[in-house]
Amino acid sequence: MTTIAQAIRLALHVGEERHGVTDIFGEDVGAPLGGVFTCTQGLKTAWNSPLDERGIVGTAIGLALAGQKPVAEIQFSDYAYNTIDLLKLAGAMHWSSAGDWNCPLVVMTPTGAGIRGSLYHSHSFDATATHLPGWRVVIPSNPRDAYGLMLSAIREPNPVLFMIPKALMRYRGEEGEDIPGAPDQKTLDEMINKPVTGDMSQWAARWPETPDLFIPFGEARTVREGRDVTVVTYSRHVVIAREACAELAREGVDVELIDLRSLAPYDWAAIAKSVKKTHRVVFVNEELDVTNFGEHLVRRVVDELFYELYAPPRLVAGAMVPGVGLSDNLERASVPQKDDLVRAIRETAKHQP
Amino acid sequence: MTTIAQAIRLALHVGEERHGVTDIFGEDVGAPLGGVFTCTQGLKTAWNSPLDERGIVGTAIGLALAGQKPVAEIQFSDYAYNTIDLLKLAGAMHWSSAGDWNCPLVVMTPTGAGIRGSLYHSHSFDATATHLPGWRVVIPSNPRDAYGLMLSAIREPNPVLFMIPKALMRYRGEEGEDIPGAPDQKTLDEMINKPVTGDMSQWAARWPETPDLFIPFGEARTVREGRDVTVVTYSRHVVIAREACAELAREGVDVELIDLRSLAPYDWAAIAKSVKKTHRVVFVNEELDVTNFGEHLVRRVVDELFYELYAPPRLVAGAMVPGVGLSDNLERASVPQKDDLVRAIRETAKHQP
Amino acid sequence: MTHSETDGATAELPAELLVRMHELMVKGRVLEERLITMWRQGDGYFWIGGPGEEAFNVPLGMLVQKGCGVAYDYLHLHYRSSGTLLAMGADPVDSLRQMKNTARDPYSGGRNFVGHYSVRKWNVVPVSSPIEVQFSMAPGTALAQKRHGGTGITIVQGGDAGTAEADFYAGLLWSSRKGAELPVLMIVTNNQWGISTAYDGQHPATTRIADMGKAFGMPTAVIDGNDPEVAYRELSKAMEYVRRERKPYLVEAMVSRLRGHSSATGAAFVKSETDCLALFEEKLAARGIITREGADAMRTSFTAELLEASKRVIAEPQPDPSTIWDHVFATKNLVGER
Amino acid sequence: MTHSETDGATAELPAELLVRMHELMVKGRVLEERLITMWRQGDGYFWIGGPGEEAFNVPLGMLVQKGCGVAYDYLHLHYRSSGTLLAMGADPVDSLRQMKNTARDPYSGGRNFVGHYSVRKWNVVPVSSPIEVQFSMAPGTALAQKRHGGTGITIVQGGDAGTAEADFYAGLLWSSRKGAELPVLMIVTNNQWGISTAYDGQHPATTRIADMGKAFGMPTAVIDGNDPEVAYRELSKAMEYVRRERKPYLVEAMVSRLRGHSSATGAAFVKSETDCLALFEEKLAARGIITREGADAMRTSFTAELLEASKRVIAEPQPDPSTIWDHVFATKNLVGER
Ligand SMILES: Cc1ncc(C[n+]2csc(CCOP(=O)(O)OP(=O)(O)O)c2C)c(N)n1
Ligand SMILES: Cc1ncc(C[n+]2csc(CCOP(=O)(O)OP(=O)(O)O)c2C)c(N)n1
Ligand SMILES: [Mg+2]
Ligand SMILES: [Mg+2]
Repeated sequence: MTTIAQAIRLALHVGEERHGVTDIFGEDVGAPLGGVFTCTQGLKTAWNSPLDERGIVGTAIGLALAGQKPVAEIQFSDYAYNTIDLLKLAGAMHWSSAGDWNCPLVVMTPTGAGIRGSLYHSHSFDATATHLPGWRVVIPSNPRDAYGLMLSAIREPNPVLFMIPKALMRYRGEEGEDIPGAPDQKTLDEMINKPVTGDMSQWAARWPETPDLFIPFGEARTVREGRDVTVVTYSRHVVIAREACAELAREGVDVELIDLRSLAPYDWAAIAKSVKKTHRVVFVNEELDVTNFGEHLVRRVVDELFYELYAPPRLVAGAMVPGVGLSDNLERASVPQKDDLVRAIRETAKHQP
Repeated sequence: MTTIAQAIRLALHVGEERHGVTDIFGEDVGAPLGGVFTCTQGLKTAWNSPLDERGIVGTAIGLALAGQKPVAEIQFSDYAYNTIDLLKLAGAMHWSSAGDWNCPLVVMTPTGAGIRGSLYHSHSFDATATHLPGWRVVIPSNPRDAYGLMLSAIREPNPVLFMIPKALMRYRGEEGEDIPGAPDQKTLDEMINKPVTGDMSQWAARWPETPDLFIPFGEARTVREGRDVTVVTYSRHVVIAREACAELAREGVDVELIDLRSLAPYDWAAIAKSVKKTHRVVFVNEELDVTNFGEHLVRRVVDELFYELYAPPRLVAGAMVPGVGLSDNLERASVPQKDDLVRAIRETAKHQP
Repeated sequence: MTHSETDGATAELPAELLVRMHELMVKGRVLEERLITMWRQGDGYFWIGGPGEEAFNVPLGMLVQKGCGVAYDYLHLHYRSSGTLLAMGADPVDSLRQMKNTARDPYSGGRNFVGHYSVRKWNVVPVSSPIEVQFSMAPGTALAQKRHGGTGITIVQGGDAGTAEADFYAGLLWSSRKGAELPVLMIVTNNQWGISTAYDGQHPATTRIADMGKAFGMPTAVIDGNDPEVAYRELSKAMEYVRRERKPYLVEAMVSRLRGHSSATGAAFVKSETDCLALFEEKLAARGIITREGADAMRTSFTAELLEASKRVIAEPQPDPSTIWDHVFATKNLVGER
Repeated sequence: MTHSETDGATAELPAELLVRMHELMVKGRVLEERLITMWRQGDGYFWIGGPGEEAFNVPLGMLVQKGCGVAYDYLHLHYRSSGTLLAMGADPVDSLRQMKNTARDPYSGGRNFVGHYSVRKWNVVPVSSPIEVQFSMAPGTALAQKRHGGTGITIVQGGDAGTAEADFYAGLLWSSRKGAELPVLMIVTNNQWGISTAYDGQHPATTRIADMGKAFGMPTAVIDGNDPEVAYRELSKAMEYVRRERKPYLVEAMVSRLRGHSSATGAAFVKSETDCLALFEEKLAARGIITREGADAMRTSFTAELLEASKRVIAEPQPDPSTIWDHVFATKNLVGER
């Protein structure tokens, strides 16, 4: 059983060995730490950058233009907001040059709340990310997807934003959500986790063989089939929604749960198919409540499936306040909790044709 | 008859004289140019800053915290994307200090397409702006609103983003859209427009008396009453929508046109009242099509007025591509034109209960 | 070395000042230790703070021209500034409140991490987590002060790694424009680390951070921030210049990071770093200004006091969930008030 | 003055090089004049370009190690670089196409303003309007080149006012990290203006832009960019250093802005500025290398050529509206190709 952090580490290793990754860099990404969430421990091309997000993105663009394959990290998505112009620039490179250049960089960044990270380690970035033309945007909810989406990101000729749910860094996933053929938990930990005590200056990872698994962008995953309501979410809310579904099942509400995984492109076909079946849909994410990517999905449902709907499509999202407060009380009041999902789904399920 | 650029200049003058404005600054904002769109000509507190948007926003925050009243300009909203972290910081100042500090700055910035400004003088900023908690966000469509909203912005204790539709800088508005008591066009031009030839180093504006007109934030304006379809828009699309309405009126489609003016807060009561009357609504703006503020409005309509609707609420927005191309063909294909509005409204009007 | 290093060893300050300084340093240290213990015991989610910077931050706080509004100093600090705040007169119990994110935390109402001070009545601008943004804001308060006249200045402080951020550059440039120079005291507390990343390899080989000031024509100093006498004297000198000339000055102070970066890296005591407090106590004892026993007794009593206080704080209510909606918007202007 | 100014007067270059340089400068000037005329006549919405920078930009283009990929020089330019591109061999007609935003504009397909070049086969990175971002990207291409070895370098250029942007600082810092220095030639073309804003008052009183390089330990030069012989020699020297040492170098070149900022400010000829082309022609004529008549004839013939070309370009089709959807995403990797 692999954690999401380990899955990313393994994918980056495979990226270095087999798919041309030349630079994995950012603040504290190289030795000795290997990333504040250990995602980059032991990787041969990992290096520590200056504390400068603009320089990180700028240098990644330059590396990409020079035919390298950089994976740049922004330590927390909360600290990417001074680089939006550069992200836009990367997304415009192919288009503005009328197809002359492309800009194949990967930016990875931990995102979202759930770890009592207070104002600046709880931001969601999906609204900003999905408003960046020219970018692929993905966000896995389990180790298998983290691995397979990262490998696809590495091979992608366009800029990819790879977001990692902070709260799921150590999440090992459910049945079927592990990397095919990954060693058992204990073995893997011994092989690739850098021990936290002792002199580790000579430590090196022993990498297991893991396969080339490419999860295509724009393909959602149906986590649970159901008949009454469609729930479309991603990131850590897949895990939360799963619990909500179990609870609702006991009440007789049968939910179909879709993990989008990829936000740009997103799997409209999967959403449409499910909504045509259940006629009711709830979108869930933890971004701020105004100008939210989930609102785009609501709009598209209304645009294309209005006469299929038995209930107004809903979005459950984060509170439109300047930050997520540190106190547990505040965090829980600011981002959707299981009970919020249960309530919204239950209420949507009640609507009849 | 006042232009929007003149209306802003007059409001800033009144702000300096009567409402405590201490600093009007930004790139080329001071003498000799007085702003690339002349909005700041002749103002006594106007000064030229370094070419550094981050420094402009940062300094404005500092000035505000020190009890000054800064109006900072970002020369084009296209160049604000490296300051989003600072804008967020300003919006969080009151909240993060639990009410200890407030941060009363005004940021003004020309925005939108319509002047063949190519990739970097055509961006819309509404999606980003409406996703900034703690900010007031306004965008006038005529001289009177520009004047009255700027005066409100100056008196506001919270950060205000004042967007100016680039394409309407020289627009003089329709009947009733002028500053009350403003001199006639020729007199005003002579008084406050800096002549473009000759040695102007000694030039000074002669300021007319203009009143304290405070247009409250969050109050929309019904530009045209109608029975069949509600159209909610703002900025230059008010002008375009007005033409579309006239055209549709000839076909017998009676449109109610609402100019939002203020995006945060926005006038939900006005929208709801109109939609309850017409049962059909089209939102229009020129921002990118994905994660767009208009989608928030669609969602809210669906959330609260679903069973009032005779037709799916629609959004007409800009193409989700990396920029607005320079060629007229490209600009017209990228941002909504009158014909696009007419088509969307006509189609919406057809839906029957 | 391109800089004139200051030799602090020579300057002796009046004994009562040294005693006061020592007491504040002890209080600062004990406060941080209490905070770390609270974190260890689960009474707080995260710790970050200033152990190892007391010898610099305490003198800084003592020298502040304290008050509200443009006649006084503005402080744009970062998350290691407890010594400065204590020296200004902050109640350490309030830091315990922020650590435990209680409703009564006066700095953020249970919203922000410990060390994120906000004290409008003393011109302490809200400390925020994003590194270095304070350097972009500092020219704004300084401009207001320059306009006002008088002797109030803007003090802005950040770490060494953070100087790589654009905002450090903005602070330098906006403070030193010809004819528009601003009264800003820029401070870099250089502990040679940014989390796990060493200074070495992230900066130029032959120059140092203070040299940046030279490129902008401002006076600079590189000082031993582990010696409070040096810090006091050098800060006095720098402040006097900024207060009088109304122009910027850049101080790079070499300091220690005695508990690692934060609780995220364990917060264990780092023996290899210079402990400014131990050093100072030795020096004062050798000079006969304090005794070992006296110092220990003070430490013990303050430790006990804060332990008791922490018990009370832990029992305080957490903020109500509904308070997330409080203070999103101000209903009136506060910053114009005096 | 803290910098050693270079005295260009002494260096004489081979006559054939001077003749070639002169021809390119004339072509550059005539091209810009044609573009301005097109704008005046409504055949283009906006003009911006490099009249007044030919004496610097032409030598730069001549000295480029031209090609595709890490073995060759990468160019991160701004919107006044027509002289450089012409010297590298660009077809001026393509600039007319971009001016008229025709479908055949090879640099952007009718999408971008004139002067916004993009030539992947020559490592010319797309010029983009936001000031100074090229300085943040430059370390990336340079890092790839350092890794590759050889003599390819990264050349990055921007204006004086633009150095206030954070990205200039990022370029300096990321190029000069100890042990990780990068082969970057940083160039500031200082025309003393940013649109309407004078240099004076926006920069420190006693230092200049090139001094920034000193704070990062890199060699710097302040040169007379109005003299192509000086520019050629100084650029050769700087490039040689960067190619060999694989370390950064900062050149501040004083240039003119002969047509104001852009069409937005009228694009009229500014008589008070030094005209590098007129100066060079006088010098070459005095040395007997060219004649006044020969120069005029060349100018006339090139002017006629471009007038004819512009007529053809104006008749070219505009891009189809549907092309806005082209090239949003690449379907394969292009940048790895050689
Ligand atoms: C903009 C931004 N990027 C990254 C971080 C994460 N971070 C917190 S502290 C830190 C290191 C700061 O080092 P330095 O400036 O030297 O200060 P020190 O902690 O050593 O006092 C980093 C990278 C942050 N808070 N803000
Ligand atoms: C980030 C950004 N801010 C503002 C502008 C608007 N603008 C275009 S050119 C210019 C002045 C540039 O001056 P300088 O860097 O000296 O270059 P010059 O035009 O003088 O060659 C400005 C402010 C821009 N293009 N990009
Ligand atoms: Mg440090
Ligand atoms: Mg210039």
